[in-house]
Amino acid sequence: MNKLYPSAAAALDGLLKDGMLIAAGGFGLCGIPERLLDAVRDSGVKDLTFASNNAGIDNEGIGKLLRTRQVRKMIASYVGENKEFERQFLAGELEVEFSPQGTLAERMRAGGAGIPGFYTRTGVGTQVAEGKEVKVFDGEDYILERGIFADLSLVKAWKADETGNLVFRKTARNFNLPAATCGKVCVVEVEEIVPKGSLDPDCIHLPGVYVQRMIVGAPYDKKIEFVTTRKREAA
Amino acid sequence: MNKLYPSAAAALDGLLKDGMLIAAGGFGLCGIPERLLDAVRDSGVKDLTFASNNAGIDNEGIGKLLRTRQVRKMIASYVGENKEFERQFLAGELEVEFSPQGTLAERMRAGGAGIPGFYTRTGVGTQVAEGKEVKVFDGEDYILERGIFADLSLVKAWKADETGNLVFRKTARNFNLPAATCGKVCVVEVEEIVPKGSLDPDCIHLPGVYVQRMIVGAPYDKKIEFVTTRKREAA
Amino acid sequence: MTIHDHLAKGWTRDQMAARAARELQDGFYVNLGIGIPTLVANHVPEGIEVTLQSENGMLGIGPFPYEGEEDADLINAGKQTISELPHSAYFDSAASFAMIRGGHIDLTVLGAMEVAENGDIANWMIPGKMIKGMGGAMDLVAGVKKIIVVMEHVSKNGDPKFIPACTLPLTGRNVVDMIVTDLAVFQRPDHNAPFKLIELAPGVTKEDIRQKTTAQYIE
Amino acid sequence: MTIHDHLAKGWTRDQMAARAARELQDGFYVNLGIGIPTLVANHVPEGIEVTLQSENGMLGIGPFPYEGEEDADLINAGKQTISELPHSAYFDSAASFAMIRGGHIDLTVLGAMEVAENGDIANWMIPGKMIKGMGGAMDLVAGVKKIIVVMEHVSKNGDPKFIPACTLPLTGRNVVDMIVTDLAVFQRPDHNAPFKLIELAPGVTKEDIRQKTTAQYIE
Repeated sequence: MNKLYPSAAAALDGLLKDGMLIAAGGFGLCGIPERLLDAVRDSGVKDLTFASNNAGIDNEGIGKLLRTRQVRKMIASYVGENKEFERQFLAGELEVEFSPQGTLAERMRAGGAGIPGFYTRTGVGTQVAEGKEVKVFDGEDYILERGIFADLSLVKAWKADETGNLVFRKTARNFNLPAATCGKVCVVEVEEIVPKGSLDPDCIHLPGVYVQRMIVGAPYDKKIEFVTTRKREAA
Repeated sequence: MNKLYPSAAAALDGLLKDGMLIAAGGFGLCGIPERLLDAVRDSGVKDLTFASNNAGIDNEGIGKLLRTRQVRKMIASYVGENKEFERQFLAGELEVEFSPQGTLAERMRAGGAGIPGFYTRTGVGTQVAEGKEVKVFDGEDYILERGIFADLSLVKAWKADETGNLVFRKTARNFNLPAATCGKVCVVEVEEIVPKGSLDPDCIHLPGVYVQRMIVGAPYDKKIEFVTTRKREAA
Repeated sequence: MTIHDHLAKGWTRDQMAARAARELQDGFYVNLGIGIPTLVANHVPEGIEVTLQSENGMLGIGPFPYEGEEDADLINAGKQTISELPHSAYFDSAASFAMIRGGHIDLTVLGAMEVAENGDIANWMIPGKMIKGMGGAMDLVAGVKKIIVVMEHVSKNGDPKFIPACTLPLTGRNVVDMIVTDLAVFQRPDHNAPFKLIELAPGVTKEDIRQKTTAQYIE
Repeated sequence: MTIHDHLAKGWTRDQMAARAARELQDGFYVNLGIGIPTLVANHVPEGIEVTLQSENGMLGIGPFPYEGEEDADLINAGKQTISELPHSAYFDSAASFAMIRGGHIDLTVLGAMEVAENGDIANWMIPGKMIKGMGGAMDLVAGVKKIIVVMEHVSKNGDPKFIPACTLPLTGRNVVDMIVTDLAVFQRPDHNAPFKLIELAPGVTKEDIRQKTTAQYIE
């Protein structure tokens, strides 16, 4: 069972259709599946809904698909730093469902775990609760949030072995892990494929069962939104 | 902030009271917090409810506390291989709430994650569904299961650093991780405390925020319920 | 193998396991129950690679360890010592059942006391007897993509086990996809369809099956 | 530091952060919001160790990296480059918010546009303006054990920000435990109690606070 594909386009072949729901990993520009997003753009598929914490920035990540008008709806927690997004949103061309960041992450995990709904205190008494069932547990209000069941997951990982066991790097793990679990099919781009047996079985972040297709996306030129540094003290 | 205690008794000091709910890790005899369970027994605390996948065997793990009649109720998925359990249960001296294994694990995780309830397909149409709310999502029935919010978590891990970051070993991870998250206080026994900086930050199974107190329980004489082996082929 | 296996017509336990193993496909992730289902691992068809999941938190179960290499921290859901493979991965119980409940496991093979014609299964308790608990069985039948039951066609008393409606408390409602007994194989394409008799063990006739089955099925 | 800080009586931004930092206790796990709250990290009292959590998946945030050592895979929730500590741990977003929602974080410090006398907070949107989203703010105020708001006492227009009821869409209902402004500190022991004025910035009088506050509070 070969999971490795020669290119992003090949890995997405047969998986894309207009109007589909895609769950994508990444936080800001950290750990976004950039090769796969580029290939989605190049495919021309449209009317997409993305469940993703952010919508990229103007010409990065999902931002590229906004520019080409392939996105109809975003399910996200934060969409700042994105002028094109703002323009389309204010013009009513783009639908947005705001989901609190933790609720969004849990909705993806729930979808992946076969849980169609769960109760949370997050958002009680706010706009987020509008239209949602409220239930009282032990005297406190909670709202019902729904699991996200996506058609496709797009994920960026650090290393994978040939069976699709994944390891992420530092804070690039973020939404990639829950997003990977909630799609009918999960396609992953990695920096490196390592031989079977070179990953520590106690340290697999996401077992290969979740991964159907992979590509090596290296070399990466990783972008940073806000470079913040300190000066070295003189020796 | 020192989390390390000199003994199991010291680590549990002030935390035990009659009638409390304890979530305990382990699967069968694999990864059970044996030093801590012994100390709970020695404390004489009673009317305990345990949320634990199993109830130990006759003279191991929670089995020891059954013998001393300190357990009033078990929330478990499987209680076989335990004669004293059977005797007390049939005599009506012990209350048992059967929770499917995956539901039990998720209930612990939910409790730890501030989720008072979630819907699952597991158990629909069975005795497990009795008295539980049924809700239809996309034409399918699901039942509402409740998060477990324990007074105390008892957990066995492999290694910890001084800040309580935990690493488990092989299948001894099992219920230890979700159980650790769902208690108001979590006490952990480990095989080894390693210096800060010797664990890989990408490979911490449970961050120290969940751990309030620790002991080193080594040396361990780990028990095996069913030894199964194969013969070496002749060279 | 019991004496019964040798004398009766129909399949032995190993042959039943082998028949179930024919449902395996390359790349499948599989969870095997205790008993005959465990034997399925010995009959994986050539050219096919499957990965075994153990619900206590492991993907990629290896064979039993060599004598002297048992590790108390490395057991399967039956609490037997096992070994690791190069691509094994460990995880916790909540993650394990997220995988199961979420439909990421392709196939499970498990035993049953009763299967009903509507796909209900009963395999966890007998009223009046000591209840040991359902373990992970309810989660598996509710979550795994395809459920194969492997069981003797009739009980020790000779009573049919594939019946119109379960008499024992259910493990799952309308979940079974395929039944492999010592005498025959029944299958259905989806959960709204009736079961169909698709295969007979050597020496077994359709009439034999009719006599030992009270469930409705398509012949 | 703005010119305003130097001319007006009351606390500077750094002093506000220092005041909030006095609420830190040894061993606390803390999440700091963007803006003034971030400055709290510079004022951790001596002898006290706290661990900073970043909701994008890290415990144990280190200082900004040295120039040239920035790592695109290592950022905080404000998307700034940070560094690692010996006891840092990484995890995914679902695990991160399980930690937050589950009440395992002791304290969060965050900014606000409005706080109401009943503990409601509004800090995520202004109707008619572009909505950027709530990010993790709703999760934090709903899940963290103690919520400290650090904000200017009045808006740029001079309007009170600690008011009888929020006029802006809420981030959380009845969640705030303490308010540190440039002029004063308010606190309440639990979510059923009213806020109490417990401290005045140098040169500020109770009368100043009365004039700039429309919320009811105990003096």
